[in-house]
Amino acid sequence: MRIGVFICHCGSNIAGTVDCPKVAAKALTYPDVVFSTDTMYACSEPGQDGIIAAVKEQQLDGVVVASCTPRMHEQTFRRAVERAGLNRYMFEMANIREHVSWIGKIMEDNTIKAQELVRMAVEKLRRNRPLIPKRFETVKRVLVIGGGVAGIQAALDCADGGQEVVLIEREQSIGGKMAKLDKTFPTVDCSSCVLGPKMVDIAQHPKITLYACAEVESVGGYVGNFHITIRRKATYVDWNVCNGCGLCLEKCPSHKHPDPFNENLCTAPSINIPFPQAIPKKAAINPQSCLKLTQGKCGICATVCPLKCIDYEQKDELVDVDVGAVIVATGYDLFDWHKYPQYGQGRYPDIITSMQYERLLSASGPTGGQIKRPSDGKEPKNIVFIQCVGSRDRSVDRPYCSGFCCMYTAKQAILTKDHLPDSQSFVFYMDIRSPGKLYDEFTRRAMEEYGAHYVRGRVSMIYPQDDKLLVRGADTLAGTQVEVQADLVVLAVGAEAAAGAAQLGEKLRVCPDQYGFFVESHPKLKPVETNTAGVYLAGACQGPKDIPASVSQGSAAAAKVLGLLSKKELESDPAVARVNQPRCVGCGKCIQTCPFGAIKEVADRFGNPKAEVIDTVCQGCGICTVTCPQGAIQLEHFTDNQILAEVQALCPPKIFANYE
Amino acid sequence: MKYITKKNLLRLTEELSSVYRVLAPVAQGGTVTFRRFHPGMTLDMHSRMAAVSAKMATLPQTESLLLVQRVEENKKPELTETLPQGKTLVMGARPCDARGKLLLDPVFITEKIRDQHFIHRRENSIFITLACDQPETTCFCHSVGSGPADTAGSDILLTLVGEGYVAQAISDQGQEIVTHSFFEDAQDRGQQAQAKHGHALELMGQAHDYSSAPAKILERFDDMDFWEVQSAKCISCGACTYMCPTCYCFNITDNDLGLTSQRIRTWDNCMSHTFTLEASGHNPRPTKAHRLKNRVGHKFSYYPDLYGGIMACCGCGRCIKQCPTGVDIRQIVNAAQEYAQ
Amino acid sequence: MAKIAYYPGCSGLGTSVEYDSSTRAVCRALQVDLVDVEDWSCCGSSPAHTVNHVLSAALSARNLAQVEGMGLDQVATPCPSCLTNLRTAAHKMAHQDFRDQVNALLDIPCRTNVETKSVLQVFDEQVDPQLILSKVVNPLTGIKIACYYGCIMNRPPVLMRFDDHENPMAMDRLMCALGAEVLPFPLKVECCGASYGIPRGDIVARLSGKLLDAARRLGADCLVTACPLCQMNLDLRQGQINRALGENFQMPVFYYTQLMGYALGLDRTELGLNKLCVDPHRVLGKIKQPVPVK
Amino acid sequence: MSPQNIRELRIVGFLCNWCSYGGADTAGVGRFVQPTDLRIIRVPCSGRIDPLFIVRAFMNGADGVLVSGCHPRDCHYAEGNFYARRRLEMLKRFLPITGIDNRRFEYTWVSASEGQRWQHVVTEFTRGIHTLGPAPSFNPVSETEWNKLAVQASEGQGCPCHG
Amino acid sequence: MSPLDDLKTAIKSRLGELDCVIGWEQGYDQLHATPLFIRSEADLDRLVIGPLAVHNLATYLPGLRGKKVGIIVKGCDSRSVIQLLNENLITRDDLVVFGLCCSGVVSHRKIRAALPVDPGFVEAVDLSTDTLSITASGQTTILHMADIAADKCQICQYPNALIADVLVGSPQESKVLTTLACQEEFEAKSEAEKFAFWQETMSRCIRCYACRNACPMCVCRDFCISTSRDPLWLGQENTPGENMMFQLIHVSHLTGRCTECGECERACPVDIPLLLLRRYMNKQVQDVFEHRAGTALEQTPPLLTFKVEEEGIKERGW
Repeated sequence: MRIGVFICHCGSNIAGTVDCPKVAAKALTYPDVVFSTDTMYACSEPGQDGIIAAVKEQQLDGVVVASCTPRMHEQTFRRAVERAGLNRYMFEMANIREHVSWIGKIMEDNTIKAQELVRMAVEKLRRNRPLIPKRFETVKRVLVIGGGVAGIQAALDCADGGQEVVLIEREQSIGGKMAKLDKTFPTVDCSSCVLGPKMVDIAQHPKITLYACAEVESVGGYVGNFHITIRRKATYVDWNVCNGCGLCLEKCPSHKHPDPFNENLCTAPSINIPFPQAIPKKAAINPQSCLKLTQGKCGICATVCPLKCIDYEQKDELVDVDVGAVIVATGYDLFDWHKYPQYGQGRYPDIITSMQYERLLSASGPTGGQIKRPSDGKEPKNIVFIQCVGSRDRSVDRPYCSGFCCMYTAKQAILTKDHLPDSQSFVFYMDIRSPGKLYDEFTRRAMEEYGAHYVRGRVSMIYPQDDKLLVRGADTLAGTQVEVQADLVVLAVGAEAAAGAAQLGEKLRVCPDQYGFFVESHPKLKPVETNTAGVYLAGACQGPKDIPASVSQGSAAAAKVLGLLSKKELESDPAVARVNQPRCVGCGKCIQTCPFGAIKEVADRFGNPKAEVIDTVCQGCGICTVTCPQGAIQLEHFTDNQILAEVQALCPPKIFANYE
Repeated sequence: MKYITKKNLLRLTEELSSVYRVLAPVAQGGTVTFRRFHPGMTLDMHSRMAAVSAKMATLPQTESLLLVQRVEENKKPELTETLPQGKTLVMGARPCDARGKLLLDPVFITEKIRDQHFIHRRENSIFITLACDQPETTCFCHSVGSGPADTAGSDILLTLVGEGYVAQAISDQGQEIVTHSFFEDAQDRGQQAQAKHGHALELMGQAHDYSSAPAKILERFDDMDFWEVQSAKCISCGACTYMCPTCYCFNITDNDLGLTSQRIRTWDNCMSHTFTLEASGHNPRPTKAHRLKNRVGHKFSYYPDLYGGIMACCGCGRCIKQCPTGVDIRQIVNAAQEYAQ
Repeated sequence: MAKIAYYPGCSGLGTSVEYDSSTRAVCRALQVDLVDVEDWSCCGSSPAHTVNHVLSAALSARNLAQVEGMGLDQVATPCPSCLTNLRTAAHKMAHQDFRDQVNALLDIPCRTNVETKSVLQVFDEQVDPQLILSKVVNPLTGIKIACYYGCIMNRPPVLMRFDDHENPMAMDRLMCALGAEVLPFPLKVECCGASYGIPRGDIVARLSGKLLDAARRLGADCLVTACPLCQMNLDLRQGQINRALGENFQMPVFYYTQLMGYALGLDRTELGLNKLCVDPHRVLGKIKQPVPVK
Repeated sequence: MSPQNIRELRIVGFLCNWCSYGGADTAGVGRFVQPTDLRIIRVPCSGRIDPLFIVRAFMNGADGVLVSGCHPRDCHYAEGNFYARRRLEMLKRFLPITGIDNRRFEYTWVSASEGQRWQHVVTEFTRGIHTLGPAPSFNPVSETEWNKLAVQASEGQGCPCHG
Repeated sequence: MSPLDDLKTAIKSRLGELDCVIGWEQGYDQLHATPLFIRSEADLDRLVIGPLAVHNLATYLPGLRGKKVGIIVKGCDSRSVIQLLNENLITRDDLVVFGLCCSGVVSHRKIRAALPVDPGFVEAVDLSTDTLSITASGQTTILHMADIAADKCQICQYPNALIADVLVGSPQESKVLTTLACQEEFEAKSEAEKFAFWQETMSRCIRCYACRNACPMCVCRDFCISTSRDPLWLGQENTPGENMMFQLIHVSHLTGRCTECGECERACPVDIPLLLLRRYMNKQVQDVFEHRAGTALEQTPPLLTFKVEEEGIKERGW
């Protein structure tokens, strides 16, 4: 074997504390190393060209680059050696930046360590062999989970790009949080006027299949070939027939149940269509409150329905779909502000959330767009907005900024003035975070043109006085305590991970971060990919986002999916397990432990049971390799011999001239 | 004939250990094996026959053949042949050990091939042998041309008489050693020794006649049913071959350790599946029946065919005694000899 | 019920003697077996810890050691100040270093295995509510009450570990059980001005005045407290407050044990109602007499 | 004492690619200074780590071995670290009977974001190994050692039960 | 009828449907038994059972896969059969188990140690319930069974076959003792002492692999990683380190699978106390997973499964 070694200076990032020429010189003494050099930036164009030239001139059949972490540039260099005519797996990296130069201060120690890491890489490379990916076809269909604005955008973009789309939504209608909003910042345009047409497009697009009231039951398969089972929850209405006429809603005698679409500010009938623009516009029965389903009596809706589509016997239904890629757009939930004792924990009806306020502002809301406070229906005069309720607060385990609360509070202050010209808004804030196109201008308008009184400080308590609420807080700029007599208090609640995200994450093998939001593949360079190939993220499920950011990410995820499915075939990573059949005794331990069902039992030509790996299903974890006592199943590129060679490079066995 | 007390024999062994690499039966953890002797150790010549034979005197379990080293200044690896150094003396071998040693000669020293490592050890080793005064139920040396007081391959033959040994020098080198002042004249103890030899042989009973074995075993060569029955209880381990004074098969392995590499020779084991495993994956001896057939056939048929009728067995019985499942090579050869068509 | 050591605190012997005597009477009636801490001394009260943490803790620890010496593992005190000091001492002494420093000052080392509770907590956690109900002879029907806990009864929560620190309910429940109408007093844990009574009467007037005002706006007939200092600020200084704020509050301020004793029909002299500065009789007169059972 | 004056000991790390290797990278990006003894072997998953790799490292003279994977439930391969936990725990418990001090082996979980935790783990583990000093070599290192071993063996007590 | 006669009758009735039945017969002398493969009624006459029938015959089963086999098992051996079944290495339908109620077997090593000179030339052996008398080289020695019983028998918890199509003999009680003094004594040694012990002991190992091949759970057999080059786990050189490494490979692969039959130690021609390692590992397995290999059908070996929350594992925080 002829190995070339390239030691990267990474400017002064490595060379600052590692003697790169010395490392390169030492590498020449390693077995099979025929060429070694140091280079300023191995990943730069001249750096890569240098590698390619050396491969050709020196007839190298393997390359070691000692530079940054392979998590950064392994792919870059693999492509480079491929351009030079080598197999991409005839390449190894030694991480002498993150693991050496950046964490050790002493040049001498670092240099020795770098030399040893290069030696390890050389020993591993000596045992590498070219690996050829298998090619497989993909299912040209996309699953989008979640019908909020991010999911809608992703579904439409995928469908417009020519792929079939299955969009599933847990609630009765798509639209998500945005459908509940009155106006959007910073343009103050009507939210449903912006979103509505897109929702209609979903319903009408020939390539989109929409399942509302549906959740992911199970996920099998792998990129290009996922097998999804969807649970369609019983709605007790035959949606194939229902035309959304709404007669049943009017006649339903049981309408005491809080209306979740209106944030429980009012009640809804037990058979309901959540809002006039709902997509699909179909009625569904709430089995918790329906008299027929809970007590067995009533049945009025079935009587009045002109199309006879009520079916009290309906059961959940499981639907199987095969898809090539999955976009997760499950959104977020609002922080439960009851964790704060100082806001009365629900004792005072006139303390509401920003989303409830949004419904009060909305013309389609419970008050028809009139701002009336819940306790007595009076129009408020003094309205206090409290920001950072469940954001940037370690005490409730929400140290992160939810990002959009500053903006929607400003919007609500502006709308308040529009609705009630005599009103006065007070905003308690910690900092104003308004980076975004026209955002800061917008908050300034709220203060300067609409006269919202911004107080920098937290609220320590709210208590009722007569029919008002006394809001006491600190004004940290004035250094005083302030008390405001409020008629209504609006809490700008932050975003948190959606309920059920963890369970969905387990099914999709997408990790949650410490707060429950899904983790992207790389925070900067792969913001919509996940560590599971073929699964992408869009919108606030990955972290709090406002509408334009969610829409952008929806489009970005769609672009990724379209790119993936535009290929006729996909390549599977050839670094998968491989069975050395003569060694296999057919005990099936590997089959038992494989988390992916990627190993099956086959019979050899004598009828003996043997294990066989399904290349495209195998994810390359190597659990099986450790399970197999005879080492018959080896994970390619991380074989026992390759890892043992690394161990032995670090801990060489003693050699004796005489064993007697 | 000379005589040496037990105490003086230990002192002699200690003295010799400064000149020779002395191998002697030493007790450890309930067993006795031949080990490198150092002053301070005690000899255990009698409690039992050493579990492992003295074969390692001429064919060690592991020996280095070559060393390959890379050094910083010079890119080219340096290659060194590692020939054995010094002389070896085996103290307290049994006659079967000494005879076993002789059976390796025709293999390692031929007209075409002269194994330098073996020859060096063979020419630089001395065997001080202890005649057996009591056979074991597994012993059959008298059936393979040897006996409890066989002198073949020995330089000195010791016979336990009273609290010491009668020493009979066999070779010139042996003669030189018995001139040491620790030795006294044997006087009439010589006769007592002779009587002991006779008594031991008598206890062994009638010797078995193996002369028909080579042909009879060959007759069974293709009869795998026969071998499957014979090998049924064999578990394919290497206890028999590693204990055996006459098994000489070896393996050569290159240990690629990167900066330093080594070529070593180690005992191989014909009971192992890997013994004749070919690079293609094919194995001409895929089952334990094939392999046991080879072992028995080699000792009692193929070897005698090649080397003038001598069995490649010294009758020490270690393979029987140490076999975890009691496979008895005598029974297998008998079965072949007595096989009725 | 097991015996509980009783730490009256210095106020109990002086300004709040009626709190002490009514507490003892109610406990007796509810079969809470109090035993006075032998040879008790000052808890360190409010100011000691501002000077020296170890000495302050030692004052309390001495009392805890006394309780240990009595073979008891619980001590109850009516006074939230005492409660704070005793619990703080034990809390800090959980750290070995601190405990060693404190014990070095004591004749008898304190092992800190005594738990200090407020008498209110004992009533809330250890007395069967049915027992209280069964003992009520004069239900407080007809009066509206605002329960005022003071700022330190339940705070800091990590130290007190009792009731909701922002919206405590123990006293509310108790008064409810006695038949009174308990109003949702929003300023239950607000500061009354505390020790500013002497140096800065204006602060007490403002803060306590706000409490009285909130109670009056709610329509309360009286305030009920569990703290000698709060009671003093609200009751003794009510005239000063009226003068400073130009108000005319006539709001009786009871210790909750006084109202308990009243409801349980205990000896009026033990309840010390005559010790209150704002005459309570107008309010007590509003209590509807129970209709005799035929 | 400055680190140059302490001879480095041989510490081998086995890190899963997805979490702990990333955590070590994060520590590097954060410039969290660590002792230089550790050499990291990158494996796809802690489930790929055969306890025998660790045994092999010890038999070849490693002074310490540190294994780190994703936190339980966070495995990129869903279950790898659950298997790893069982395997590694058994190794950790088994080592004492062989005479290898099991403080020389630790396994832990570090996520890709826990750069500071990684620094802490490496620093503490390295300090622990330095406290224990160099590990004894199973094979004798010199002719004299061989001889000594032979003499000791002849005097060796064997199994406590059987002489 | 004696248990042996019962057994013979039972085997006779099943022999017709089986390729062979594995039992024991007398070996090269009266003190040693050897495995017997019964293929005919004539072979059956040679069958022996009792304290000299030491071998765990389950070792042969994986090699006879595909054949219909009968096997005679002691209580301890039956655990190996169960474990092999649980690991899908043998087929229950192809197996007829003749179970014994066993009162213990001898340790030949202990017999040797109990005699002044190795009993090489055994002339006669006489067995009674409690004693074994050996005449060797003209001298007769009477040994008490209690003194020469195998270690495993002194702490035997499963004297009666746990799986059997036919069970012969009267059931025996399990032993009160559950730990061996020698084991505890060894475990109590310092790490340095244990290290030195293994260094010394492994210096006499000749790596014949008798321990491995005698082990009923070593099912890799011809494909053991100790003799392969891919993967290359073990050097061929005979050094204490490589010898120890092999033992550690063996123990590692037996984690949660070892049925503690003791065949490894019994097979060792140079008397290495290998069970010190295996018993210790088994104890750890039991402590952490409450698992004893081969004591129940349908058990999953603990390393082939996991729990999300491991009650038995206390993770060390940093």
